[in-house]
Amino acid sequence: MVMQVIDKLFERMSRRTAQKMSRRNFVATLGAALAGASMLPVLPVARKAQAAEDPGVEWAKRVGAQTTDPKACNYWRYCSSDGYLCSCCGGGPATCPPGSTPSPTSWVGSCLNPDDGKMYLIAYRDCCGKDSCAQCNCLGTAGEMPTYRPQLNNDIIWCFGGSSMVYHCSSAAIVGQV
Amino acid sequence: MVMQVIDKLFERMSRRTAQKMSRRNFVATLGAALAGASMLPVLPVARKAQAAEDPGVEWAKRVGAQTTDPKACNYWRYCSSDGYLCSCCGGGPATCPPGSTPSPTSWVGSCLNPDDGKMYLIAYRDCCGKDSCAQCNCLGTAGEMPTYRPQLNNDIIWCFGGSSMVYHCSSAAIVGQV
Amino acid sequence: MERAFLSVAVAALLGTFAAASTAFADETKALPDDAKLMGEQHSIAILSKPHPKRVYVLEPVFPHIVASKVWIIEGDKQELVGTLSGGYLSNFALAPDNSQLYLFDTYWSKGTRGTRSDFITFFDGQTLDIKADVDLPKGRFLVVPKKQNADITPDGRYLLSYNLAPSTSVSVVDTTERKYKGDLEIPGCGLIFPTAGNRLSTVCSDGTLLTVKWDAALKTTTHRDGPFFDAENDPVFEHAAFDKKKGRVHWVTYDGNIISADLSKDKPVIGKPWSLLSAEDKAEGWRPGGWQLITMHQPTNRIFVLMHKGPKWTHKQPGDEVWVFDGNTGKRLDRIHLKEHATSLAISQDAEPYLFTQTEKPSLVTYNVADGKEVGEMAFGISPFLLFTAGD
Amino acid sequence: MERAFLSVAVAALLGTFAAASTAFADETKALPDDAKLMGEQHSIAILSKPHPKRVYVLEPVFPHIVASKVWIIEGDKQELVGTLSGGYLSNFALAPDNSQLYLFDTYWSKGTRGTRSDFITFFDGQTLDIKADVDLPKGRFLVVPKKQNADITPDGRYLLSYNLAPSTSVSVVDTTERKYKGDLEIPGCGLIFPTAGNRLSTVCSDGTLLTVKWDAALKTTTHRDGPFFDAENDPVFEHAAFDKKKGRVHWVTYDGNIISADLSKDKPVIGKPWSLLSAEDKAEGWRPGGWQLITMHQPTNRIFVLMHKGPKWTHKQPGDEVWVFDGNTGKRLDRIHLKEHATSLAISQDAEPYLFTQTEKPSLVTYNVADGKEVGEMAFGISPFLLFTAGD
Repeated sequence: MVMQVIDKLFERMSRRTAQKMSRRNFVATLGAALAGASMLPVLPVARKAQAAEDPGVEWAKRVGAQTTDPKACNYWRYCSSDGYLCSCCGGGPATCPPGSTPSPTSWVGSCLNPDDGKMYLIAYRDCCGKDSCAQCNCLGTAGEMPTYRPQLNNDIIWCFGGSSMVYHCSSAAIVGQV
Repeated sequence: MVMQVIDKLFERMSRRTAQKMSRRNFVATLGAALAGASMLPVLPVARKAQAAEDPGVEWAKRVGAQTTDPKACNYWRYCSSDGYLCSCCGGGPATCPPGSTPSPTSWVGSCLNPDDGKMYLIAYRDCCGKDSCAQCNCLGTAGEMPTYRPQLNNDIIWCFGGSSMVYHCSSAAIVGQV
Repeated sequence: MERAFLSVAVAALLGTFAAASTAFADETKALPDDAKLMGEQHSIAILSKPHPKRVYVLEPVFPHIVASKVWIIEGDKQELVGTLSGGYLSNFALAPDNSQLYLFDTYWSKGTRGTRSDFITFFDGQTLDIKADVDLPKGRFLVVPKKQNADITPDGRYLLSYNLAPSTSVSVVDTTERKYKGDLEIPGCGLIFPTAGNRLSTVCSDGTLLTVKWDAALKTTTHRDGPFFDAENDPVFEHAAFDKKKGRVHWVTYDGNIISADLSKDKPVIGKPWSLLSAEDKAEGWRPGGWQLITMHQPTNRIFVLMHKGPKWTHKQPGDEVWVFDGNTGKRLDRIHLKEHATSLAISQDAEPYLFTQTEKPSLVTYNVADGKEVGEMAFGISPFLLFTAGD
Repeated sequence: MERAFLSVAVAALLGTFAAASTAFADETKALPDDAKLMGEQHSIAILSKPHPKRVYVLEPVFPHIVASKVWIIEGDKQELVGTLSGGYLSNFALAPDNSQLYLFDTYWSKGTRGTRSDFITFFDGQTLDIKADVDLPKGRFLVVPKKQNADITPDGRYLLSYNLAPSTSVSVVDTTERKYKGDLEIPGCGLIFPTAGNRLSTVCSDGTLLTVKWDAALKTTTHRDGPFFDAENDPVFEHAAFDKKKGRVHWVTYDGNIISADLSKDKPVIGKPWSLLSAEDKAEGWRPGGWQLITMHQPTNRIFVLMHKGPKWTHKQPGDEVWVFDGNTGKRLDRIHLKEHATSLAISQDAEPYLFTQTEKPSLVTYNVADGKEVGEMAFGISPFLLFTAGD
């Protein structure tokens, strides 16, 4: 219930802000916020692909994003992910490894699927409650901001609200197509 | 008081056993026990140098024992030491690093000082109470025995009787000349 | 505008944390009206049923030994499928059917200080969820991990944890009651070889073998076999080739002698020693060595030993080859040349076994026993020490 | 005989452990009658008095982040003289006179689970003995360690620990009373720059600077300076060149602009930004980057910044050079070419300063600022992150 209110708030803010800012500026700001940001809480925000300007697209080009190997740093969904990949630790892109628990808070990024050329909204939920899984350390800093802007910083342990503040790994579930 | 009784017991046993065993056999047994054994409790036992047979002498020759650098594995006192050298961690051959505490239990070895060619009795006391100091890992296995003979095994955490069973590093104090 | 927006966003965001402790966010609400919902659900993985080529690797994580780890590997796919977080110098055991995993553990409330606690953690073998922490009121033996310091009876009923604090005993925990039952005294002995639901054998410092049988009240009857190896000059390694279900064990000595024993009855039958080494092997300086240096393929009674060339007191030197022997005849069947020297080994207990070797790099290198060919190599951890396979 | 002897020995030995919990063994008793006693006493080391070239290195120990560590290094001798054991993502602070060391820490009673506790541990600066654990009832901000998330007032009176759980505040601990005093609310802000015994400034998400002054009851008065940097497009790094005693700070932005401020009064005086980069530097692609990427030599107001060539969003890339600037004039004074690229740096605050750099190998490489020559290199740890020097 609370989440739905927050979601509505974000949705409303997104639309209002998008109208008041130039679209490009808005997308750049949010895009920068989301791409490369890791271990961030729920930040559900509507985004449209804006090819040339979009950090997600930029990332996909730069790293040669692919859709076949979720254990590689350049797997397409990880455009905004930082940390140990759950896919390398017994989980998957949208699955926590056995015995770890997904944080109830997540952050959202928008990544380019190179197969269909479309942008997808990705929910990044950390898996918590075990010592670091220590495999496949993928660290990006595109759009990453200092901790005084916490929702854009990838050094923070984002296990808030879960059963444990011990970070295990990072996952990435598809939420929708934008 | 208890320690003195134990010491007397060991002393008496040593002498008695030395008489009943061949000297060579005795020295070999105890020598083997003490050389290369680490993290062992107090095993105060009289030993005489028995040049050719003695693991301490053998060790000194093999590693090129020296008396100038206590941070090197081949420093002469370490003939029976296994583990992280306290000398590399803020302590010394006979000194625990700041904030760690020497175990009240120790084991004893007999090492050759290459400068004077004499054998010295060395008391090995582990320093405990901090996470492993992680520097200068010197591991020997000469004379080392399985854990069902605990006093001769160098894998055991020998912090018994101290304030903590957390192993930090290994030290080596001169007790006497034999 | 941007600043105002972001301030509001941050405030909203921060408000979220406190409230969102139970519910998942429904991120689909954030999609624009024309977005297509994909509805991929977030989930928690569950391991498939245990199989012979699954390997459990115990790592004390030197030099950060307050944070032990278990890595669960699909040895046929070279894939990490899960981990367990442990404490200080944890031991590990598997239920006979692998339905449960156990960590014998020690923690201090403030990492390296504060209140010490010792207990066995019960994990579900597939979800890896923690089912129970069962106290070990007498503590545990703290040592670089070795398999036979903690084990489980072949029927899965009792967990056995060796202790030396300062007297030597075995703490007994009932897996069905999830309760500590008491300690079995084994004065002067160490290593646990459980061979029945109420019986274990243990190696003593004088070279004898003590067999202890207990009743429901933990009252014991003991039997001692006279020295079966030379504890002064040629001790048996701590790790042995052991088949607890058949009560069969092959000990190996520092000098490469094998002592086989049948522990399936209350009175063990201990065989005559035989050597792994021919005169030629000895001349070449071959010797067994490593950490978990020996194992067996239980269905065929084949013994696998890590071998290297070196003088006496190199018993912890990694092996360059694995030698394979017929446990019935003592005949050497094969020499497997290792790509990378290894400190520990384990084998799958199926008809077409794989050999798993832990290297110092560290990495896990897997070979097919049939042809000695490498199946694959995986890197994980800093200092993995022990390998466990399903049913071994 | 041997066997009998050893059995007795083991029994005696084992008996010893229980009894020997307080007394040291007097090994001299074991000497033969004709032995010469040497009487070397066993001792515990104590650090010499703090000096400017002592370096304290904070390591979160990735990926075993429940076991943080501090390494204390004599930077003039390239010598490790002590360590501190910490918990999960510890922060560290030094008393102004270095007589006390502080770890801001978090532990779980069972390593990664159980009861969480947050507290500041007080260590004596020379014995490294633990003097107190002072609870932080509101917890701590858990993040890869950064200096300005925990600090001490310039008079040494108050320890300040940033928190985000979920509201943003600063927990205040009195070092004389060894007691938690309360939290200062700093909504929407982060990073702690204490500039008096009862005052700090903090950077806010909208680019403003909030200055908070508190009284004995922790009642606050605040002052906010309007945006002094572009929080959307060119944020200031978290690490700054900071002289808390003089209340002087030089922030550096992602794009290489320096913003200097005088925080010595209740109302800060914030200077106009100036760039580290000439047109030529910009054309070559130079940019500040790293972790603890900037520091200052307080007596001379010289600024030291890690620099590399790279595009925007490479702000965490290690530096290949350290550029030295006059903090008064903005003039570049020197370029120190690093032997090995570095993520963090610190400088001794004496007249002939050394520059300490943390490499990714990892190692600590030390340079003499006077000639840019390497003084030495030391290797320790897995992932050291932050460097602290006496009086910095």
